[in-house]
Amino acid sequence: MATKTPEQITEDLMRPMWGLSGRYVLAVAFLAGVVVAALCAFMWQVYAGLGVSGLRTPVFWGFYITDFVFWIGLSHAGTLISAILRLANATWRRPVTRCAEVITVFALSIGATFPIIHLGRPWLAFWLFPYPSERGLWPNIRSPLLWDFFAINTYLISSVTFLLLPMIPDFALIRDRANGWKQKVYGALSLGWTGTPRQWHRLETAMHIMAIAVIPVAVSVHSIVSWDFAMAPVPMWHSTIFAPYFVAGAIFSGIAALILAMALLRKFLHLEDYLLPIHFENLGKLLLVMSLLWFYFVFAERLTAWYGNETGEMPVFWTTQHGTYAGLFWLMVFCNFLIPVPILAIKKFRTILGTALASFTVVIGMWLERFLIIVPSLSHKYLTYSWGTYRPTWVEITITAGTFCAMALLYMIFSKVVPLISIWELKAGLHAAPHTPRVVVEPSEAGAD
Amino acid sequence: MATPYAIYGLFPTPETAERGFNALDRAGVSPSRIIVMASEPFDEYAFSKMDHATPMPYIAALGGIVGGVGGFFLARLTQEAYPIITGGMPLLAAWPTGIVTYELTMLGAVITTIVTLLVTTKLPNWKSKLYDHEVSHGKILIGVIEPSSAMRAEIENRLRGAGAVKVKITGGQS
Amino acid sequence: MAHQWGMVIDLDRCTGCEACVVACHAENNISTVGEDQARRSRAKHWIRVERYYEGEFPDVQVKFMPVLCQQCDAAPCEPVCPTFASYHTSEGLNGQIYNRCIGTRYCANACPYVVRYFNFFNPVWDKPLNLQLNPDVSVREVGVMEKCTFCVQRIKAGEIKAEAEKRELKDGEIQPACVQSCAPRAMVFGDLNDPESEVSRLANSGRATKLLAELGTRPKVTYLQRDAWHGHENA
Amino acid sequence: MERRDFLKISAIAGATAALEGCGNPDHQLIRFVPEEDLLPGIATWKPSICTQCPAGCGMMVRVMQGEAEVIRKGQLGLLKMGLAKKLEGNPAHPISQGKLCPRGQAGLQVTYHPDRIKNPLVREGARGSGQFKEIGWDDAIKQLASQLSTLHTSNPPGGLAFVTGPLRGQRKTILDAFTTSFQGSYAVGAAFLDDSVARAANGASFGHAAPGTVDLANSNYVLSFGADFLGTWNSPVAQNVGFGHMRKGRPGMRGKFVQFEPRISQTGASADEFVAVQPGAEGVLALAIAHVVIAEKRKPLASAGHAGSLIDGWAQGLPDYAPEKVAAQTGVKAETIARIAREAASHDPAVAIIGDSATAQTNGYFNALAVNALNALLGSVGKPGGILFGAGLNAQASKSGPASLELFASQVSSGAAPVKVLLVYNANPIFSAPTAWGVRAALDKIPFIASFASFMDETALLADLILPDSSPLESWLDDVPPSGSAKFVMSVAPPAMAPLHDTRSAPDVLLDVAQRIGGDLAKALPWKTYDEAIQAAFAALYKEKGSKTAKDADEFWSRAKDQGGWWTDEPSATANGASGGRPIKASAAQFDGEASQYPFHFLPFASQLFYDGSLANLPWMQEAPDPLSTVMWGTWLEINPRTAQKLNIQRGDLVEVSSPHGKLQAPALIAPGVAPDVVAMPIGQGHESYTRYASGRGANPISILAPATVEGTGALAWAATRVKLSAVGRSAMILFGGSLTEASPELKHR
Repeated sequence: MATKTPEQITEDLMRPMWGLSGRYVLAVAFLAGVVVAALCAFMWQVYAGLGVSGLRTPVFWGFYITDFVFWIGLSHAGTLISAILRLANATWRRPVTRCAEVITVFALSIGATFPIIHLGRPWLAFWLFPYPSERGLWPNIRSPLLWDFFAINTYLISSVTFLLLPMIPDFALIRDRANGWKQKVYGALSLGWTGTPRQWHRLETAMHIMAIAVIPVAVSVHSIVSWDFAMAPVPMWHSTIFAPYFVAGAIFSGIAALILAMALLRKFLHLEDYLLPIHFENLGKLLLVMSLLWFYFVFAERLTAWYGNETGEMPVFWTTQHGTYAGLFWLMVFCNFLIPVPILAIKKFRTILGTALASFTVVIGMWLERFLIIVPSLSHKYLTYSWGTYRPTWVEITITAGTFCAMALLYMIFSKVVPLISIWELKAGLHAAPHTPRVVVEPSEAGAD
Repeated sequence: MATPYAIYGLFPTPETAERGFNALDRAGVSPSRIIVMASEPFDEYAFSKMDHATPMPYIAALGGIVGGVGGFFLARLTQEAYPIITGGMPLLAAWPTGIVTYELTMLGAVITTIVTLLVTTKLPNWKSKLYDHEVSHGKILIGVIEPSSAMRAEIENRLRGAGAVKVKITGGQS
Repeated sequence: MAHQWGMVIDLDRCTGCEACVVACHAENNISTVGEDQARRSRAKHWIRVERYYEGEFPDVQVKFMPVLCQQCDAAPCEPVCPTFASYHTSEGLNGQIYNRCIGTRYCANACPYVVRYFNFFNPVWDKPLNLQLNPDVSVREVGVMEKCTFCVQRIKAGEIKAEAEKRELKDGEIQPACVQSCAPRAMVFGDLNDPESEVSRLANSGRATKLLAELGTRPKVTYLQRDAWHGHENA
Repeated sequence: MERRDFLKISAIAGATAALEGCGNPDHQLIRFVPEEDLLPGIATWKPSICTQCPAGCGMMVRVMQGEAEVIRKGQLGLLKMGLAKKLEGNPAHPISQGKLCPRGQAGLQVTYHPDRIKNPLVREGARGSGQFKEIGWDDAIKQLASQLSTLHTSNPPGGLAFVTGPLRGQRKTILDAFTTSFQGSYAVGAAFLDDSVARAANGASFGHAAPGTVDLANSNYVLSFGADFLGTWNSPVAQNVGFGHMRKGRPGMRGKFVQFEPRISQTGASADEFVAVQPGAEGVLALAIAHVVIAEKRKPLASAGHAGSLIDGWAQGLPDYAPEKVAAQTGVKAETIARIAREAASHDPAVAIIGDSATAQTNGYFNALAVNALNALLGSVGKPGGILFGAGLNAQASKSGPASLELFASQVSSGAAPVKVLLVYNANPIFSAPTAWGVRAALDKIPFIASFASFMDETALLADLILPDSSPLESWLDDVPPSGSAKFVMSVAPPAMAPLHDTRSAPDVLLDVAQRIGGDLAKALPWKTYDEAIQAAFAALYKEKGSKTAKDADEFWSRAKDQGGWWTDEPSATANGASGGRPIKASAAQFDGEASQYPFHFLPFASQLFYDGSLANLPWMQEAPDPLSTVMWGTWLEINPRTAQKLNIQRGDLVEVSSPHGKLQAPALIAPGVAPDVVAMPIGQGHESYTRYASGRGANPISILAPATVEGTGALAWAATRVKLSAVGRSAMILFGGSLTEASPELKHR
């Protein structure tokens, strides 16, 4: 890559934006199809009633809230990671940050729709917003759902800007290469960026502040998501470990998603020269650490429950150990620990393929984890008489599938709109580390006058 | 407004740009009149050292405080607006209020940061202005706005001398 | 001093006859959901008679326990509702305001007693079964949570009547449908703030226990445990 | 009147016609002029009588103004009318004492049922094809009248037959008049929950041919032999009230309740001590207890009096019934028997109850006599806390006692009874009789069948003419309940609301027919309408008993109407007038089917919600979870866990139950409360035709019962059948509670 001139870099990284391949169109069509199907399923649910889902007494939360937690968790890929790497000033971050931040923005937007999808009366969702309403009633600040509202709100705004700010210079690049309507559009998007030192300095400072701000926000978001559960006196929910447990899990699944996305981009956008094995290697190590951390949390949680041996909690515990949900539980342990750890621990497996594979299982495993946190507890509350069970219907499955496709679709469309690797940052990374002032010899000066 | 009257040279590399910058400097052009444009931040070069200092972090912190105070009162007033029966417990729930306050603090900080950025960089500004597409093709633009007609020729020479591949004059009389 | 409505259920009297269940359906316009929905365990019984077997035949014991909303003083369902649909009334009831409910079902998850029931579909009454509906109780639409109200419509009617007649409410004057229907008189309803009321007396008697007391929800429904027979010695 | 109505209606119709096109279908309907003026939103409580089971509870009906779609003079329209909104017990009524069981409260849905027969129907297609044509009341009544008058002129003995539910009050008077005038007969339609055995036994033992009232409230020790007295037996509401009082109503005194049965019934669930007894051994067990009491001289042998003398070997102190001797036969340990005997004898007043399966064995009559003797020995007959017989009841002892359905069927089939016209009233014999009785074949031999059914049930399907009865809430009601209270009770209730549909009260129709036939029948039934008949009965009652409050018959009548009847304390009769009858030897219960081939006792039981199946059409009853199984909208077969394990049957497996007389399929419920050699199944489901809510749901255990009868009575011995089981597949059973049962690993590990 060092062999490439800045000009080549710009060309390479912009290439994916020009032209549409048949494969691309086909893929977009398929994904769009599934998304539309999901929309129809949701419309049907709104029309007929939530009864078309598999929800029932006493399992009032199922796939939808699982998806909610899963996507919010996934969103920790980008902003958090890129922020950490920025602050740590890890030079290898440069090609990674943007694809990471994109994941955040999309995963977060998708996740944020689920609290509305799962409502019994979604057309009244706006009652959750704090505004002086004709009902003379503000929302209940005591409800963790309100905390969610504020946290996700803040997180979404910060991560969107966190993604957009460093794009402005690249928009300018595109503006100067494009013509016709594209030129106009990108002209507008670039806000008239010219690239004066003042603009560069301010941008960098802003990014620095954002990076500092966004990390605690991300942490708070997933803590609050965990409190949606931990605040309720439900067996195995009412636990202090939940917040860190969820945050760790979120970062875990986030990194996995990032690796997966990068592997795919590398393949389909031919970014072999920019997304290098070293990136997967490093992220792989990070994933390994998180996998171990995740297992540590699960172990701690299970151990405390088992040792505590509370009559209320044990049925939930046992149903996940060798009861109704044992199969899913052990599958989760496989996906999140037994498979990824060896792959990531052994150097010669820590290849691009290897890390991608591990990440894939982790993504599945983490979805299962969220499901296993929610459903077994709800179906085994204190009074054995009212125990129940839960099976999703086609509606929930379609909507869930739809969101995965929506993620892919948004990503593909985005890849046509913006270079998925920050061009200027990459270029800036080329020349030697900053703050080593250069002395430029000026022969012409010598012979002046 | 039309493009301002200016002379500038386009330099192929940061090194040449640096020379051009120093040359203008030596020619006694006041730094405030010198303009620099590049498609990447050349932090390590003198020509991009200008306008470095900024109070942005402090403004952001201030914004955070404002947001926090706003958050606290939002949480507080909404609870007082509909006083529920708490069975002897305080009407204001401390922890939730804290959470809302925290989130809005961060939001305040983020938003002020963005605003400050836009204001201090005079963005967005779509009006036609001094700019050259060559910049985004890797060239570095070094020039002078509103040079006195006396200086004009000398500036041109110095820019060329420093290694500008092209020297242009825009706007105004020529 | 405001009333604090409470109930006592004597498990030594309860015979599990289900009269309370049907009385509740009739009084509160609870729709029957039909076979298919019942199979999906969406049947709505604001009060249910829980049955627990103990031991092996022939030494089997069966215990009945009617479970309805416990009208907790520290109700887990209330703080979690983002729209104040479930909230605490001045008379100590866990109110449920159907119009405010947007159907997050958070309250139902938080409730350890599983006594909140959700309208997964709009209720239907095959004509002319709709004529049986009680005009004093609103019908709940799809997407809304519903639960036992201690027959608040009867409480209000009683209070209004007493006020109109310029007198205090008499103990036992107000009876929710379930209490009214209970033939062995296992259920007693009344004001816990009135130390003289039968419900207060029983709630402080020896066999009094609270359901899942360890959760600290402070229920206003008290269960009197099943008693043992103590004959006299000369047996 | 007609004309004025017409004018008003047309005027309003015109007005509404002007309002039409608003899309709301209600606007297409004309509005009738309200017949009653009610304040909207104001509830009035009217007395009525519960007819969901024969207990005869008095109830109050909450009536409020509402708007109903009704047909008046063949015209569909909207009518502002009083509508029944809720049923509660009548606090003044001695039996219900302000309470009402779940079945009673669901009576509301009988009136508002969507599948009610809304107007008279005459058969069009082949019998049983279900093809009927709507006709007007005049034609309908003409048809019935002509059928009957032709029969009346020829009048062959037994040409007219009724199949009815339990009959009391003036309804009975009317039917008696018909049967005497036609030399006809009638049979009880319900083979199940028929108390004829108890009546016969009480008649023999105490001289009171009545079920008797158990004074639980004052009892100190209750021995119940199979009687589901808190569920469906006798007068459940009264007994529940009494039970609550026995348990906790008397400070410092809590009665003990021991239940002897092969399967824990809902009543057994509330027992202090449940004792598993071999099916059919209840009588022997009772006598074993008596043996101990006598042997230990806790009660004088002689105190049993005539009831004791009916038991062979009583005078000798029942030597054959020593606990050790009968332990094996009864399946109860000798020491348990002895302990219970001592407890019972030392805790006066103690009372023994027998009912349900204990009297539905082939030796049920012996069992009943044995328990009667025990009662007499314990000195509880006619005493507070014991078993009481109201004296006034003998007045109701029927002249022509009802024949058993089996006898009726066999006589019709054999031609011994040349029935030309059959009237079915309040009964569904096809459903409630074992297939082996051949009721279906018998009905096919009858040329003309008229039914008063409100719903198209299995029997109504076979009718040639259906004259739909108004619902109880829409009719005049009267009743003289035989038990449930020590008082003499005669209930009366005016209609709580106007009829919703074009229906008429059956007794009114019969009176009308009687007038049309004329002759002695018309003389015997001089009343135009049923309320006149009831008023006459109350006038007679006033003459007979007088009244402290009412100054004349009219005031007596109006007071009775207002409070739902009239009741007075009777000196509760003790055992008297009973004489004759030879001492009866213990007879072992006979079971149909070889034990080797059919290893399990088949124990059908009355469902707490469907009673004998007649309430399966009510959605409230279908969706209310059964107290023990928590099953909704279906049926089940109770199997002991160990048995199920042996047969490798899981919960929810579809099990085929075959008796020598047929087979059925039902989902298995692993129930800890049933004996290993017994399988139990509720009655109520398995209707071929009984409205949208019950048709084709589950299976009917009665259908496979053996045609065994209780020795000494014609009653069906419905607990005397043996069956074999085989799992034939899976099936969906809807459980409301414990949807994960004790079998789940979650509980194993607790």
